Amino acid sequence: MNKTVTSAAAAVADIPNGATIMFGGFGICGIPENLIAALVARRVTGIHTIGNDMGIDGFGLGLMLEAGMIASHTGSYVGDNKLLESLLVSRSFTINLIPQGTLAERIRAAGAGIPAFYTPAGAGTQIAEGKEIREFNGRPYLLEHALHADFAFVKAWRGDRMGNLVYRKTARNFNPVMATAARVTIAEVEELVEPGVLDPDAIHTPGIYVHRIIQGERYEKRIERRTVRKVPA
Amino acid sequence: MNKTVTSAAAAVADIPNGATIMFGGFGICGIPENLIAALVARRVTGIHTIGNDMGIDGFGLGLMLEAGMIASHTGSYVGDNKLLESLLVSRSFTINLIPQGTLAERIRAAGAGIPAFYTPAGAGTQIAEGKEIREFNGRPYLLEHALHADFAFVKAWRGDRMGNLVYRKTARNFNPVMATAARVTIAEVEELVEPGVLDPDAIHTPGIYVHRIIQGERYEKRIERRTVRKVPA
Amino acid sequence: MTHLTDQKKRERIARRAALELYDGAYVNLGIGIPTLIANYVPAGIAVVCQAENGMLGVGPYPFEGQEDADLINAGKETVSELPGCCYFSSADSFAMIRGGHIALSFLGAMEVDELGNLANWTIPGKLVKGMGGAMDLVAGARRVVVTMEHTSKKGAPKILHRCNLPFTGIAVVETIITDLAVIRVTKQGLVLEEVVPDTTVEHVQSATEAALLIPAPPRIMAV
Amino acid sequence: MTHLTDQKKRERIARRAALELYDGAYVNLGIGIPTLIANYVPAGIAVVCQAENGMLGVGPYPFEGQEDADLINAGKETVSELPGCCYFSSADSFAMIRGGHIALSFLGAMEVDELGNLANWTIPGKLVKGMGGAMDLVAGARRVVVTMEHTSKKGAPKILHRCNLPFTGIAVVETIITDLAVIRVTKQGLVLEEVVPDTTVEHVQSATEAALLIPAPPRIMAV
Repeated sequence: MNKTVTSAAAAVADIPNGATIMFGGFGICGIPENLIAALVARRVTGIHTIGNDMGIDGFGLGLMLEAGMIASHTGSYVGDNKLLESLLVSRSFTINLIPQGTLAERIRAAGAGIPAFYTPAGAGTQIAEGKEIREFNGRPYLLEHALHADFAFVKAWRGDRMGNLVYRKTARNFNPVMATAARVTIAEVEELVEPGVLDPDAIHTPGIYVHRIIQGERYEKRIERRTVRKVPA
Repeated sequence: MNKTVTSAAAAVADIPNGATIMFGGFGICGIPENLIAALVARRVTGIHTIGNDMGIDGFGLGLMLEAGMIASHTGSYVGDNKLLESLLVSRSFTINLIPQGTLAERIRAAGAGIPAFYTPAGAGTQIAEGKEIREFNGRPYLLEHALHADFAFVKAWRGDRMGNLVYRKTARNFNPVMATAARVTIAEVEELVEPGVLDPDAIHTPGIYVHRIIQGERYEKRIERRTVRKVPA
Repeated sequence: MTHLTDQKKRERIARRAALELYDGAYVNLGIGIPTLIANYVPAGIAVVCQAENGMLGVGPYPFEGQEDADLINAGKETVSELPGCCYFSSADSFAMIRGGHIALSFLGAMEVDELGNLANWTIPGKLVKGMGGAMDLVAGARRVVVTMEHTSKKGAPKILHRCNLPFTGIAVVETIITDLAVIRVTKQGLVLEEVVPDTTVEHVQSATEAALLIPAPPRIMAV
Repeated sequence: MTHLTDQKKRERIARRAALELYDGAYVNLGIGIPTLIANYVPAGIAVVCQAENGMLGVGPYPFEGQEDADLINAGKETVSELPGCCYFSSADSFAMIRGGHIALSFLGAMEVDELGNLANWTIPGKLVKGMGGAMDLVAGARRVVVTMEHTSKKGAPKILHRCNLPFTGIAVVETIITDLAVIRVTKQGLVLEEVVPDTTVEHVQSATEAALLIPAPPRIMAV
């Protein structure tokens, strides 16, 4: 079994205009840099993006936004992308804001065959408008539905050609759950290894969820907010 | 922070009669041997047990059954314990059978703050009787509720005194999800190490879920069905 | 008609079931006949077997002396690892199953009917052993293939107009593979697709309560 | 009354908030003032900080040159590891939060009211930046502590009879810690428990729209 694709360009070659795509990452940590770049190079349009946020201007999903490729976005936060802010102010862009935990759980539900579940997050708020509200043990909960995608772009630290993935530190974030929720999951990794190299007890995403895998190139891995302490003298 | 308790006896000393307790393990693989033994030694009664199955005669939950400590059991399968079979035939025991995936997901829901969710497993069967049935995309699903416990007994391979746990191979099974679903989770490990020893990327159960941890002793780790190949000559 | 031993029947079923496999398929093999399927995977094809207790990449039984109490399949038998295998919790395992990620689930059956309903977990009045993961598997796998002897030990049909026993799942079975035939469950009913070389269509029908549709001449089932 | 700089006010709030910590507590510190609380953890107390992007055991900012793009907190700042830390996915992180495993969540607020309602995510007519994880945190943490300046920059009360802004959560706030006072949300209403040494109960009430209950003389708030 070999799910390796030779390039990011080849891995995204069949993505049509109008596709719904999930993007792993939190801010610009753990984002699929190579796959985004390859998709931007193809200039597909009308993409419905799902991701916690839209990264920053000039990097990550910001590049797709600047290229005019995005028709709508579903996420929990948009505050760090100035172009997105201005598009929202001018009402030229559709955004669907969801509490971060509900976003994660809706994606997990899609991967786990759970069509809907109840959550306390957002009960009594604007988020509850139009949603079914139900009490359990005297407390109100909202009915939330599974969130699926056509494609998921995920970034891992290491992976093997069967699609098994291991993430590194907080670059894990939304990647594992998104890997489960799309018809086609495409993974890029910093290091592609042979099956048997990764510790079977320490694999985060079982290969069953990954349909294509590429060895990423030239990772920038930018830092959004570099905060440091002085080294004691 | 040190959650280490000096002995299995001390770890289970406050468990009252009538408590609801979850037991990790599948068959007799990955069961909390030491904690079960300590509880049997205390001869508490009226325990409501939750676990995939009841192990085998003379080992695992079978010991509690033989000691007459169990008031009811919730699980997915009972077929490998002969005493349990006879108790069921004589109707002197209450058992609540749940599809294995629904059992796992109900326990996960309890740990994850999801009071209820919909699942396709069991729709149209006896399991659906008395349950809310709802269609999503034209397919029937059952509403299932979170399953909580007072205590969870889990068995890990390695753990540290902050409660971080790592499981080994298929001994993982129900342990991690049960660790999240009880008021008090008690873990036993084959090797107790200092914080910082376990790879932070490879911890299966974050310490937040574990309230007490003990170094287990004299693991029997029996095998239920020893199936082997001949070594080629 | 040849009279086969039970063991021969089981091998015949498993061998034919293995032809449903394809390269790269993720499959779950139930207890009994389905477990045997692993012995007949066609050459040049790599499949990944899932054990619902929490493993992908289940290998054969270990060599003597290499049994590991921490490494068992869903039948509680000791197994071995294949390269690229991985482990996960029961919750993650059934998320995988329920979420439609398992391509093929092979299970045994007590009864199957022409609506694709399956009964394989309990007989009223007898001891209830529990459904284990069967209800989740039939609800979640993308294709459910029943592998079973065509009739009961007493010769009674197991492929029925309607199941009499309590259901494991409703309209879940897609293919039935027996020691006599391969039958596809369709909206129109049960289509007889293949029969073994040593029997006749008439015999298969006589051993089947449900009416078998024969839109095209059945192929010879590989045995 | 002393006139404090904004920075001094924020430090004062963070220092008092740190007294809510206890040994072994698992806490989530929001962006802004809550982040400062980590600087004032009392001696002899070990707490474990969660970052909702997927980490327990968040350490201080890394030493210069040791920043790691793969290691950030929920404010997207580079951080370091403490021994015993661990990582998990966003889904697992919010399962942890929603499931009531976080003992204390400290957040900033635009408005809080006497029912414990919280508004801290959006102002109608202004740009919506998104709620991030705030709605999940206030719904899931066992105790929600609001840390904020007592009034707006213009001096308008932020502790209200009823919030005017869209809610983040209903009846979720348990304690309010400001540069002037510590207020507990109870079924009877807002109880003034502590006031800073350099102000008066009357001043605190005048800076508060909601009526403050004073069942016992307020203690002096540690500053």
